[in-house]
Amino acid sequence: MNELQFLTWVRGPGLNIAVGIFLLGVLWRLFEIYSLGRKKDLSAPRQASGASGFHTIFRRSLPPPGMLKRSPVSYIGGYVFHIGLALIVFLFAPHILLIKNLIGVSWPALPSQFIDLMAVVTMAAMIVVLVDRINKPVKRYLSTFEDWFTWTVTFLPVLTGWMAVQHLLLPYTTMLALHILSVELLLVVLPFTKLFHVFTLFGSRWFNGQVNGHKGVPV
Amino acid sequence: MEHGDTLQERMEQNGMSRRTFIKYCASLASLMALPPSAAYAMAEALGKAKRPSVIWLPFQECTGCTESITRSHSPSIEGMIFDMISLDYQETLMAAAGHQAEEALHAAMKENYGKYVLIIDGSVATGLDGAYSCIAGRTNLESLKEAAKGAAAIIALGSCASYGGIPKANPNPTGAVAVSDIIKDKPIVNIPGCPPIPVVITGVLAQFLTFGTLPELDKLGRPKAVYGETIHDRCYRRPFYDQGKFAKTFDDEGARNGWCLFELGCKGPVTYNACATSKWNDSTSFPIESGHGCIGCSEPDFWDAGGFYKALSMPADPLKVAATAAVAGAAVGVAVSFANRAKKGAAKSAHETTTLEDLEK
Amino acid sequence: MSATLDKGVRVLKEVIDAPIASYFNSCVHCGLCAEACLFYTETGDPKYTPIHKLEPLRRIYEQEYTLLGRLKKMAGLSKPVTDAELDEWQELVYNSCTLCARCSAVCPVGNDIVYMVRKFREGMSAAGHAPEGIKGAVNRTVSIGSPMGVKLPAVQAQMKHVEADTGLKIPLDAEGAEFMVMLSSMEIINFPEYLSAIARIMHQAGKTWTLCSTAFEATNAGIQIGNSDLARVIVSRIVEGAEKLKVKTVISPECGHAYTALRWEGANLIGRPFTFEVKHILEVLAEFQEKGLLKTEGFETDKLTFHDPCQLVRRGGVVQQPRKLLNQVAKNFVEMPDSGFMNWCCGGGGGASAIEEGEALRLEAFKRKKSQLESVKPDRLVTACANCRIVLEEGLEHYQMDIPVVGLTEMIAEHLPESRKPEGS
Amino acid sequence: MSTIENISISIAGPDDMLTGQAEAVLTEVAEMLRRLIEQNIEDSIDLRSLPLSTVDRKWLDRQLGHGEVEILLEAGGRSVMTETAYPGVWRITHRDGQDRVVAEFVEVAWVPNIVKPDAGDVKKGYESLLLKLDGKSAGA
Repeated sequence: MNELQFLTWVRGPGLNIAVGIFLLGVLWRLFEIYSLGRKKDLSAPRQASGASGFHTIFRRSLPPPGMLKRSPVSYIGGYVFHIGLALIVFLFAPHILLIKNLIGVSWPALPSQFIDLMAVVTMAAMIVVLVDRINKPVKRYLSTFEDWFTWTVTFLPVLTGWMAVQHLLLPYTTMLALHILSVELLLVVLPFTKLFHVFTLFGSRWFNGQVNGHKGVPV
Repeated sequence: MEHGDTLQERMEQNGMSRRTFIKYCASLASLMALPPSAAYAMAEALGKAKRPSVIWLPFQECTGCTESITRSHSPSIEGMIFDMISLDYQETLMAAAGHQAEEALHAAMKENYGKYVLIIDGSVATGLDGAYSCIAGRTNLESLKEAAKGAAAIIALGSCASYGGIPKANPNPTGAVAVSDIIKDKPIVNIPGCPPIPVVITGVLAQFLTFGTLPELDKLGRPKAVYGETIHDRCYRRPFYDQGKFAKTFDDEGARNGWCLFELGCKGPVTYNACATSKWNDSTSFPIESGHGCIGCSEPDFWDAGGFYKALSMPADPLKVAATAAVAGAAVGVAVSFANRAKKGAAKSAHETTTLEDLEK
Repeated sequence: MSATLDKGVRVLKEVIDAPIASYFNSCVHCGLCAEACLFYTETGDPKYTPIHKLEPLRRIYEQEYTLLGRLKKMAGLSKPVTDAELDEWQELVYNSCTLCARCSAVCPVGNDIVYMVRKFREGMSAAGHAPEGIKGAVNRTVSIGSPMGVKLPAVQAQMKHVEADTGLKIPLDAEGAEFMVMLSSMEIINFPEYLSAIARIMHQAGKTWTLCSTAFEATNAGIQIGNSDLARVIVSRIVEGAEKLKVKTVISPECGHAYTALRWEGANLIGRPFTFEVKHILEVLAEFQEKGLLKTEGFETDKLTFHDPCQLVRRGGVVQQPRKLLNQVAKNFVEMPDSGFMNWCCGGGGGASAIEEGEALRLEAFKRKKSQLESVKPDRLVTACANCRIVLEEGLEHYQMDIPVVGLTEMIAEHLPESRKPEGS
Repeated sequence: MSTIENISISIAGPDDMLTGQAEAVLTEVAEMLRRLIEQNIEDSIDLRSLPLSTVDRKWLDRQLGHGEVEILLEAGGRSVMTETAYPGVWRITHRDGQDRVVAEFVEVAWVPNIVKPDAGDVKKGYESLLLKLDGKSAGA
């Protein structure tokens, strides 16, 4: 099993398996969660502008008043690495090409030098957030194995991707294969860990916003 | 063929002056990226060097590598090299045939036992104990083992000898393997490529004959000086790749503008070779420059690594799996939701209205 | 004496729904809810992290309603919820949570944690793990009719007293009145001025109103203990009273959870929409103000600030009304930091003030309100919830801060034209 | 506004841009000249192993200029050695039998080493000259 065979397997069957498990997991869990349903609220609603589940989905991305200064690392670190991940995944030329070959949609890319910088910034932010999870008493108290595991599973693709582009440590073939493998690991574990918040946070924010919007409170 | 005389004496017999010899050493030093002062050191060393014997054994090969070495773009050097070495056995080039050729081979092996360089061209068949490929009634497997015993160093020429080559492609009927799969106890230099770049062959031979050393090898046994960088790293079309400007078909506007061939299956990013710098056919061009993607011919198993025209970052086709997976996921999800609803219903029906007393334990 | 763990778990299995499932799957353990909860910020003890207060509920959800959870349970890999654990969690779910919903307002993935605590209390109470203080309040409310044991005669005595004082008739069981006014026992005992304020305001506005002999008590301890069955018993009295008297609007008094219980949970408890409207007294006053029916004269000149009762403002949606009303009677009204929708809790809501053993923790949590007041340094503190007033007074007294606490409705009543009393009395 | 598409790319092929390598070579030549003068060390630079573009080479030749001496060597192909404007600095180009450039150097030496005949060759030359003379005057 040399490098090219490893890369070929990872790009072919490996990816099929990962995407398969990913989709299976996502649909299974989405049904499992949202099929529990909820009782209709019979109380008379109060109308208030900007108070609805839909608004909350977007507004809750901003720090509520007074919260930013209470824990700036969580917010700023969170914004940097989430936006960083999004930029890297969706605006890097090879990624766009991969998506185009998968579903035929494509869009202009950012220059790869900018994406390299973005990768470094993203990794730095993730490390800062990790240190914060270790140092801050509340975060350490709440953290279970899953938190450390999901951090690693999210960090590896960025690291291996960046190293592949920079030709560091291993030849490009192997590093590219490791990068794809780490992405596959991420895809497989996502539906069964807290990473599933990628999907459920919209539902959660909508419920929260709807319950409070019903009472005329724009949360 | 007298073996005793030194290279210099041989050269003089051919009417070659000392200055020509120094000029030749200077150009050889430049080829191997050695400092110019080394030219004179080489002149001394080469001058006194005994003319080593070289044995060239062809196994399952297409003679592409032989063609390549005789096309070496500086024939004068190549000619000199052939003068330098005494090529005692090369079926295509030698005049002798049949028994005489065999006798010459065994004579050379016996006489220069432990000192000759063995060049292998083509992969070694191991199916049916090597019966798939024989010369003069003897399997390549046996000839290789026998020849390797007395070899000072082995040069596996081309992807066949280095990694098994096209004969090894799936289903590999002849059980073709690389030389390094058979011989484990001799220093082997792999010079992969299909065919390998001519100047690389002469360069490696020259270094072994002048300094008696083998070049530094990477973990696939390839000289690092030549196979240290990928084609992609040295490709002149790299700026187009960085900006995502890709040719979509071989005759579209992108292709005509010389855009990157990544989408047309170019394996440049994963292939280590010097084609992009030393180029082919007397530095005229190399595959990408002529508009076709690199097929990765210096990498092991490039023949089985998906189509030459399937782009590197294009996965096989996970969508085929996506549909079934999604349906399966939905099915599991629905099943669980029914189970949950049943459980919740049961809990609701078994509900006992809490009264004040019920608050006490 | 039949509260058992199984009953509690069964109730939880009943109330766990899609939102709770979505919330538990969204939590990324970021700890921001703790930064919004005064029980953590003032004590620094990570166990008060809001999402941690729901750990048993999370495990029940995982083991009962997820396929992997059920498989793990069958394989004996999951940690079942024990009675001892619920006992240990009582302090977290009741003493250190006033259902103030500040955590739900900040959670970045949108988890409505207070929604889950309210549901978790259903199981806790059914399993017999509710604090004695609240159990007593529920007991008295269900059996006697009010958490502080107030009966109709006491109300009638106060009515005579107010009639003598204001010269206005206090209607009782007057069918067809527009408003049905309710009182909380705190007001009946500690703040009788509220009833006379209502009488005078209604008189000036020329509105018909009435008290209801069978439903004069607004509070609902069933909501505080988190048990819908008992809450239904309590709220049905109000519904029957209102529908018997055919009133158009029921006014919830200056009380926090009473408003939430009737306005937002009432219809769901009795299982059908109300045939009448429910408004908080401040909503009614603000409407009078808009229609010009609320004429006042003179202004308070000393420095006032307003404490936002959580159940009324953040959880009730009555945000602007207190400001508008205050500005009509006060010249020097200053907002405290984090005022309005993100204001901090007084530390005694959601039944917490009824838990004796929770007092030390409450006073510790009160430091948050103390620092807010220290940055504003008001002469007087205005609020609109009787329970808040008591908790604030206790807290201010504990920290020797001389800031009188006043009810907003009373303050407005003092500025009604004919009954002008000397200022600042 | 200009998107990434229409930013014109002018591919300055490696052959038509001044890479700055030539300047480095020039400073190296100066250093070698100093060593020649002070310590009598002869040395040379192999131009083919440096990534010099044609523009670089032209620039370098222009800087080095021409001297008074031009040596033509016919041995296994033609070689031209010209003295540059700076005595002691020689510009050497070797060509093979097919007139292909096989080596290019800048040699800093009193006289290019290849020009000096080998002691052995001189001895052989002497002996063959003597033979020629013997032929004429039957030995001395």
